[in-house]
Amino acid sequence: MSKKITSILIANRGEIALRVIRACRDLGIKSIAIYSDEDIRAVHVKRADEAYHIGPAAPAQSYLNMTKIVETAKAAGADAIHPGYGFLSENENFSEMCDKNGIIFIGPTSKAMELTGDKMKCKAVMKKAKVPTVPGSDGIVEDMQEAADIADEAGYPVLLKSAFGGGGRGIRLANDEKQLRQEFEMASAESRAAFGKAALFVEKYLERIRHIEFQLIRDSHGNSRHLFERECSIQRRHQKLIEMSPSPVVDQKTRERIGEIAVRAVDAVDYLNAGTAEFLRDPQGNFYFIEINSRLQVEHPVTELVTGLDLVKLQIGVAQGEELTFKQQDLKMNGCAIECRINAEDPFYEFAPSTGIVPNCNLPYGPGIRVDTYLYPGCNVSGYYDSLVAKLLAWGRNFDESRIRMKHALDEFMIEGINTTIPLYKTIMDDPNFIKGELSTDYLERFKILNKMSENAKEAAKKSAKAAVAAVLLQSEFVRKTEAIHQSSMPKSKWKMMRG
Amino acid sequence: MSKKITSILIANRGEIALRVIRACRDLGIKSIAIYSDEDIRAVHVKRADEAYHIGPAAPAQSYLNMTKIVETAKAAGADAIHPGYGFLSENENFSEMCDKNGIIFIGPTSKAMELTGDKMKCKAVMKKAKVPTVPGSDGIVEDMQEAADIADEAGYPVLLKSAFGGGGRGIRLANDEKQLRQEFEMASAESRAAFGKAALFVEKYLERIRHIEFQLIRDSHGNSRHLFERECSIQRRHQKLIEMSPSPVVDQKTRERIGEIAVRAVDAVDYLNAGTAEFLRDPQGNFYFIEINSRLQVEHPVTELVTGLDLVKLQIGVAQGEELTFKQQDLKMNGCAIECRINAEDPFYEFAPSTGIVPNCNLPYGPGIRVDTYLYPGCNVSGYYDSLVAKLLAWGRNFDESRIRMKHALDEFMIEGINTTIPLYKTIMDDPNFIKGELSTDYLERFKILNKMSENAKEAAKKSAKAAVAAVLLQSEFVRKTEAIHQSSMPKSKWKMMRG
Amino acid sequence: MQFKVGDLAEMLEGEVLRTTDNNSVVVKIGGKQHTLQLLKSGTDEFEFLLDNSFHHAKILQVGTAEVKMMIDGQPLVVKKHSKLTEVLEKASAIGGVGGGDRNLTSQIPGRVVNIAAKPGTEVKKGDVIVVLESMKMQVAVKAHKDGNLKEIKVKQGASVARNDVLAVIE
Amino acid sequence: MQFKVGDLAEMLEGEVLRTTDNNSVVVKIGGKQHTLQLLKSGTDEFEFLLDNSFHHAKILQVGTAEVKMMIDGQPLVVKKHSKLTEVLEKASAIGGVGGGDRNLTSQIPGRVVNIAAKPGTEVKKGDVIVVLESMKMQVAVKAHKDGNLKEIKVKQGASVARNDVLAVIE
Repeated sequence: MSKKITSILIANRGEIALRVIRACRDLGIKSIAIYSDEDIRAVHVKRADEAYHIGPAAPAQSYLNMTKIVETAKAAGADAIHPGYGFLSENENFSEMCDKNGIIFIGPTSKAMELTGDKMKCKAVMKKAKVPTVPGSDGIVEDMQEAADIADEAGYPVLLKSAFGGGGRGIRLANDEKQLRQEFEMASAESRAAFGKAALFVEKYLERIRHIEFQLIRDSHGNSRHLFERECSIQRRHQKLIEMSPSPVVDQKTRERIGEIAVRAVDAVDYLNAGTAEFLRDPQGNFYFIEINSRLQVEHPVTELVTGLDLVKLQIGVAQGEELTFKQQDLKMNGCAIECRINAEDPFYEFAPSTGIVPNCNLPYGPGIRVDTYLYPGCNVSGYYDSLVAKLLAWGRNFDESRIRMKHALDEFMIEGINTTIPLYKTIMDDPNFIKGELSTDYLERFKILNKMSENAKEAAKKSAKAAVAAVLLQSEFVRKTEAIHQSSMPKSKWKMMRG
Repeated sequence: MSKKITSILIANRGEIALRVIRACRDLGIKSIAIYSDEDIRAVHVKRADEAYHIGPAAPAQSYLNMTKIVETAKAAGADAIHPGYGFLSENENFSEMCDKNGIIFIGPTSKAMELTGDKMKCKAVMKKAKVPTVPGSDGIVEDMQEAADIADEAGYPVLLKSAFGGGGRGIRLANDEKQLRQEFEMASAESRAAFGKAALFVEKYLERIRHIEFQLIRDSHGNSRHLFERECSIQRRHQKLIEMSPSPVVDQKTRERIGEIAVRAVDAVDYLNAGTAEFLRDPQGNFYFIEINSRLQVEHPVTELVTGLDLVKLQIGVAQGEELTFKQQDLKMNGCAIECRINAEDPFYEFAPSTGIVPNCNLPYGPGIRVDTYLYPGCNVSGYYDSLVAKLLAWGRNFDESRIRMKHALDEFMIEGINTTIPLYKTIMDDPNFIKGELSTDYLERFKILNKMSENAKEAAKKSAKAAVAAVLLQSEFVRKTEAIHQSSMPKSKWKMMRG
Repeated sequence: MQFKVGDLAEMLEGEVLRTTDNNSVVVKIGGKQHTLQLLKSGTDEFEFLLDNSFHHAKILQVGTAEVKMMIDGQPLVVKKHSKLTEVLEKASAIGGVGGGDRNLTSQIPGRVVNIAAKPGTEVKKGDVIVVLESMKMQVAVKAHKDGNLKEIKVKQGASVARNDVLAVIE
Repeated sequence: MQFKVGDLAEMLEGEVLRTTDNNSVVVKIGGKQHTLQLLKSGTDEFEFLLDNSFHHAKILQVGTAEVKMMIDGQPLVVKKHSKLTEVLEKASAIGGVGGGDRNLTSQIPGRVVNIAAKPGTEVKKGDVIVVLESMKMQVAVKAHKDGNLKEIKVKQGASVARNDVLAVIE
């Protein structure tokens, strides 16, 4: 494990592949990209030192094809594989396959990954390590009495969940014991009817929760550090849209307290490399561990901006057996960073996917602005892969400075040819609840943000009305003049085609 | 002076106009741009809230036309004028004219500007304030005896300079008193022959000097802060090319010591707003004040990256009478920043100016990278104005991290259609002397950097040789196929025009 | 001519008064005269200063009655208003003419992952007919009206483009 | 064909072996066979993978004997080598033919700020003939050879483009 890495195959695409390529370059490591048929003109192919074709567009046959990727890594002479996020990043079989083939997997061991991937097992380990988890039963409850005892301990309201349910189905809310009895009977009957047996468990119902996570890094010598928190409460369909650090509700004392718990969590599973401990926070300020994400996260640049650290470079260092060079107390939080995930989705039309060629784009820049993206003029936004096309980040000395910089960077960000979530974020940056830090995972619905966005769009149309009419007049005038010239065969046009 | 500014006219163009526009936007202030005939399609015209035409391309008739600019400011209802750097930024008459017309000039008072603009007067004030200046005579020496006394005090070698000389002419070096006598006689005779009288002064000859400056800000309540140093020793023809902070030869103790002197310097001239105290540093570690630059400097982003402050926002705050909110001890230096000035000049051909349309360009981005530029695909690089087209900055936790990020950002920075100084900077980033921090104002000549650059270009050609031949083969094949298609009138080409 | 901009209630009157040599155009919009300073002018892209402020227009589609554009980064439809368009709008408000109304089209490009309804059956507006997948998201395409599902035009696994007809409802 | 790349001493042999349907071209360069995977191909711009590495070529000028290009951001001249070019090179090395040699041309665009020499006088190689200004820099244009300054083709204050003839020296 203490072999110096000289070349890395990046088993991913899009902005994260480019991000890893940059880190490789900075470390003097050869970067090796892979690409599907769909991605031959993608930016990661152009920027890597080498690029290998690995299969058709469909992920199963390319970016998820473990055998092909390991073969390619061996043929190209790669010392290590960086999985990015998504695809094979949390696949313990892949990590193991790398291991068996003498390739360093830049991420946790397959053993740690297996444990963090099993929520029930992981929860049990955490309880043993005194990491607070969401109160409730450890597994399936035997009968109504056990359910009532657990509910008493956890405190009402509680949720009654069917082990066979999923996606919100089979979940029942109980505000007191009487209601719990009613619901328990009905749920048991329902479950027996559908699946032949009742398998229910009890969990405390958390309302108005925030999603707050701690970035962690742990080396092969057992040193663990937390790199502070990220607030990721603004979500849609359980997917994060906006992340920031610090969280408006985490003060230095809480940061240290929960940070220590997060460190305990990764120590408990003998974790390796970068990872994230995710917590729910209720309005009373209680934190409940929910899971460890055993990979580099999409939102890692938020942490990079407030710590000054380069997480991908750290990952590579840890993977080649280096010891972390900083102690917990060496780390200082500097200012505030916000990230908006620019997705190729239409926020005015139920976030429908939007794909195709981007004929032109303009990336924002300026003080405090960072963009991680695979976009370039002429690039293809493919329907085969996920909708994240860019991550826009703004750093400021405080929340307000970063928020205002973000707002104006969103104004500057121009992406032609596809719809994106930019209009949504513009609305959020100006929303008084966001400004007050009044966040929760139901933020979008709670404050009717989509309605506000539509109103803002109408306001914008009002402001642009004159210019829009002017454009129509110019367009028809241009056509008229062009036709007149064609008809009269005049050699020269006063309305020359100007290149601006 | 304590009027809240709601709109600012920016009496400048190029990247600095865009920089001020961004600061205005972030503060909710209306930005008003001005433009010459040459600049109608310039980016500052597009990004400002309003833009006014002020005259023909030649600066004297547009960006230097004080009356026209003040008239435009009044017509547009501007509360204040930001002069940027260059043009009217250090013109005390312009500052005064703004004052008389009830417009806030964002910069020092005309009185302070007049004083800092007169080197001899300023030197006298500094001596009184115990700010160390270059040892030598305070003015013209009377006779040989005075010259010898001053030389004794300053220490040999000394320079004998003619008050009528300029641009290096009439400067004589003396290593001891004997040589001084000889040179004094010859120089006196020469001067009498040419100008009718001898007017010589004596100054200590400083060898292998570094150019190190301190950023300062002073509010209207008399609070002064220094924002640490910038090392600007890499120059060509006395123009800075690369700046960085911290300087490799300034430790915390020296920083505090010289910083205090710099504060004393701006206090001595009752300075207002942002300014820079410039020093020379000899190899023995002595600092000599040379002048105050009474404006925002080109290289101000270097300081922004290591302090986290937004200098233009600070300038606007000070101009509307606000008190600085931070004490000297609140400021911490964070990491290292390097700036390369990307000039439209051909470093392979005596830095000849290179102008014209830039059909395409690719701005670098990624962790720690910032670009301030007026470039966009299709923009015009005009011969009427100076050659700075972009400032590329790289921040890192330490010098090496910022240096390596700079190196790769330079690789990524593509500017078509014109020559730039990018190849020079690529060579410097890899130069062992630069890496060691072995800097001086004669750095380029001393380490034969231009020769190294040419060698690097040859090396690059060698590496690209195969690809170049491949490109020639593709090109001739493309022409052959296209012709074949035209001749046979085939409707479809296998070699379709691909848009990448 | 009268123009209706986006959803705005008021109409805007607009006309070109004259064009000059130095790339400027004098127009009258909403009763006020303005000089447009042209920065860029082409078949589908215009850049100009209006009242000293910069605007960028990308013309996406020009019809006889409306122009679709991106103005300063925002999508906007400008309708050319006339007696004819009024008549047409009333007609379409009453209930559509021609076959366009029968077709259920795809609003997004994607792959068909599920056919959720049977041809020949009665469907209600809002019933899921086809499920598409794009960008790892599943998007249900729902019936746009009540009626008989005459035909499903796509097969499971097929790729569809935006505006492709997925099914016919009568 | 033999190619001379930039200032490199060695020649490189290069030829196209075959082109395939899926935008790839098999070539032989320096005795080794390579498959070029084309990403972009047009009259003046090519993007391709060579030995799994990306290259971008922008063709600036195509002559019968040489091609000027930007390859991966670096300017480079590739000469097509043949007996004819050898002969031409030798001839030009001896001392130029035709009138091109009489003309003193401007290497940069700029404005004439000073005429530093008098027509009819003898000048030496390196003497300043004209001073141009561009980007606030003064650039001296010096005589390219000894001779008689026959004519100065520009006036003080005039704008000149790159490669404009400034003076004639015979």
